[in-house]
Amino acid sequence: MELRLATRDIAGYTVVEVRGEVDVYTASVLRAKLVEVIDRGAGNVVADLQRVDFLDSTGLGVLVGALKRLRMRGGDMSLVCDNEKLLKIFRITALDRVFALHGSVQAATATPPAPPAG
Amino acid sequence: MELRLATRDIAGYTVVEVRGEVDVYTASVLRAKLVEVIDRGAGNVVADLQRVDFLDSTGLGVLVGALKRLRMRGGDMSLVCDNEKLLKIFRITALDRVFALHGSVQAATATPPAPPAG
Amino acid sequence: MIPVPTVQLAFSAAPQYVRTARLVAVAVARRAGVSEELLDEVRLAIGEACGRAVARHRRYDISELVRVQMSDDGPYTVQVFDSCGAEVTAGDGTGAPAGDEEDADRMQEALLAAVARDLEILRHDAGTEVRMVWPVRRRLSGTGRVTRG
Amino acid sequence: MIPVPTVQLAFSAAPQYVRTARLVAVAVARRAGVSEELLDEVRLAIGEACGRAVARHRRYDISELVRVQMSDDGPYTVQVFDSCGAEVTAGDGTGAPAGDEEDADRMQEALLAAVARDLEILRHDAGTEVRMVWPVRRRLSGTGRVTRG
Ligand SMILES: Nc1ncnc2c1ncn2[C@@H]1O[C@H](COP(=O)(O)OP(=O)(O)O)[C@@H](O)[C@H]1O
Ligand SMILES: Nc1ncnc2c1ncn2[C@@H]1O[C@H](COP(=O)(O)OP(=O)(O)O)[C@@H](O)[C@H]1O
Repeated sequence: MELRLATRDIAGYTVVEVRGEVDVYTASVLRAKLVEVIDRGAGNVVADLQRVDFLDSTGLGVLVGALKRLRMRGGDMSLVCDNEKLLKIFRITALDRVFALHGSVQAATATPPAPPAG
Repeated sequence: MELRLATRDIAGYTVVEVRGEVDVYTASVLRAKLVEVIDRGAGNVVADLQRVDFLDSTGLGVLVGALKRLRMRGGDMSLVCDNEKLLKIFRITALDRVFALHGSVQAATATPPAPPAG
Repeated sequence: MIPVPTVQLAFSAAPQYVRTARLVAVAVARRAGVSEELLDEVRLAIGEACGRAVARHRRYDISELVRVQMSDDGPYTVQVFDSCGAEVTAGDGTGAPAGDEEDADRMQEALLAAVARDLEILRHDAGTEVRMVWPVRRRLSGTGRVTRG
Repeated sequence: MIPVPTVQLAFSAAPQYVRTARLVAVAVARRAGVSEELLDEVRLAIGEACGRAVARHRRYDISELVRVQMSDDGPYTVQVFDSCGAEVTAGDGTGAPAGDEEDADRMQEALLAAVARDLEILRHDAGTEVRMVWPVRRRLSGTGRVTRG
């Protein structure tokens, strides 16, 4: 039930694999990891949520925060999510119109990332 | 977490396989099954506890009750238990001296049952 | 007299206990006869309501326990109480929400409104109450002594 | 002020809630820092103490809730309260234990004494309290905001 995070680089993207529950208890751990990755220079981040069992508004807040941080630097973030339960949460909060949502890591990293603006 | 029960006959023994949690909530279900088996004429019962995750004093009470019921009719009951957590509970309550404990169903049914006394 | 099935939980305002509250609320909902398809809603809604209460207690520096009451005398009803009454919230909270917390607050409202059935947020003198109701499929005997073959 | 970590659970005297109490007590114990090897003891001891309270409430026909309090301000301490005070238990219980329940009662005492650390059974006017204590490995920050890399 705890949160587990792993990071790997695929075709110009930094893929952060998230496993477990992202909630009011663990969201700070995900936030710290995303901030670290972005501050180390990752411009194109993919958050792979395929193995997330539970996601609450705190977790959503962290994802939106990371997206804002990236956009300020000309980067972007997309999500991998194939789970109807989570997709429903993105629809309810209208975040499905804020994030690009992909069905697999392969789909998320298929097109080479746009070069940073500016 | 619920209790699941299955019964089969092996070499003159009635083996009741118990799975799940036997506690204050489910012990009545096990009691009903054992009473049914005994009242249908089973003289030598083996309770297979290998897949029991949790056992409390209510469950122990049911096992002792079944043993008494059987003994009154010249029958007997033994237990199959290979789990240190449960064995500890039998030792604490001194039931390891009341029940024959076996490490496998094979061991519990290896010797043909004694013919009913009387 | 067999009492009406009721579970109450109270916990100090720390995030880890929100998990405990989710666990309890879902376990009680399942036993109350809420259908499996609704349990994800229950889990999320109780998590959001309790997370909200914990955040409010921490924001206004309230040491009272957050309280949750579950009852299934009728449909499954969950009430989450914080102790942030008008008196407390009138003053400036020591840590007003900022950054992703503000985003999270907005999404919390959207989620609560969407997944909690019959959501009501009531303001009492002592604090606020978030009340949610889910239908139950069937009634339990209530005696807990039903025996199945 | 951040409160002392505490969880309270209260439930009507039905067997299914004993499971809920075990779930909560183990979840809180784990977060409190009770070591994994001791969690089976905690699970069994809380189950026995709550089962005892439920049985007493049913035997004496008491409609109050059974109450459990967990706190880890120091070692992990669990208190289970029933509402069967001297006044109630002096009268004849409507359903005195019989048959395998009597055996179960004896084994319950043996189990409680063996697996609950520092077991105390205290008789108050309002009812009895079963108090158990387990050591904790490490202290949490208490703020619930520790961030690990
Ligand atoms: N397989 C079983 N597992 C657990 N409890 C059972 C089972 N069968 C019957 N019961 C009994 O039924 C009562 C309630 O059953 P039910 O309402 O179906 O509960 P649940 O929601 O757990 O299935 C319990 O008190 C328990 O003693
Ligand atoms: N992998 C993780 N999963 C969950 N919480 C974590 C994790 N790493 C750090 N934390 C944070 O640590 C705090 C408490 O950690 P800890 O005391 O180790 O809890 P636990 O007993 O759950 O391991 C939590 O508030 C949480 O934000």
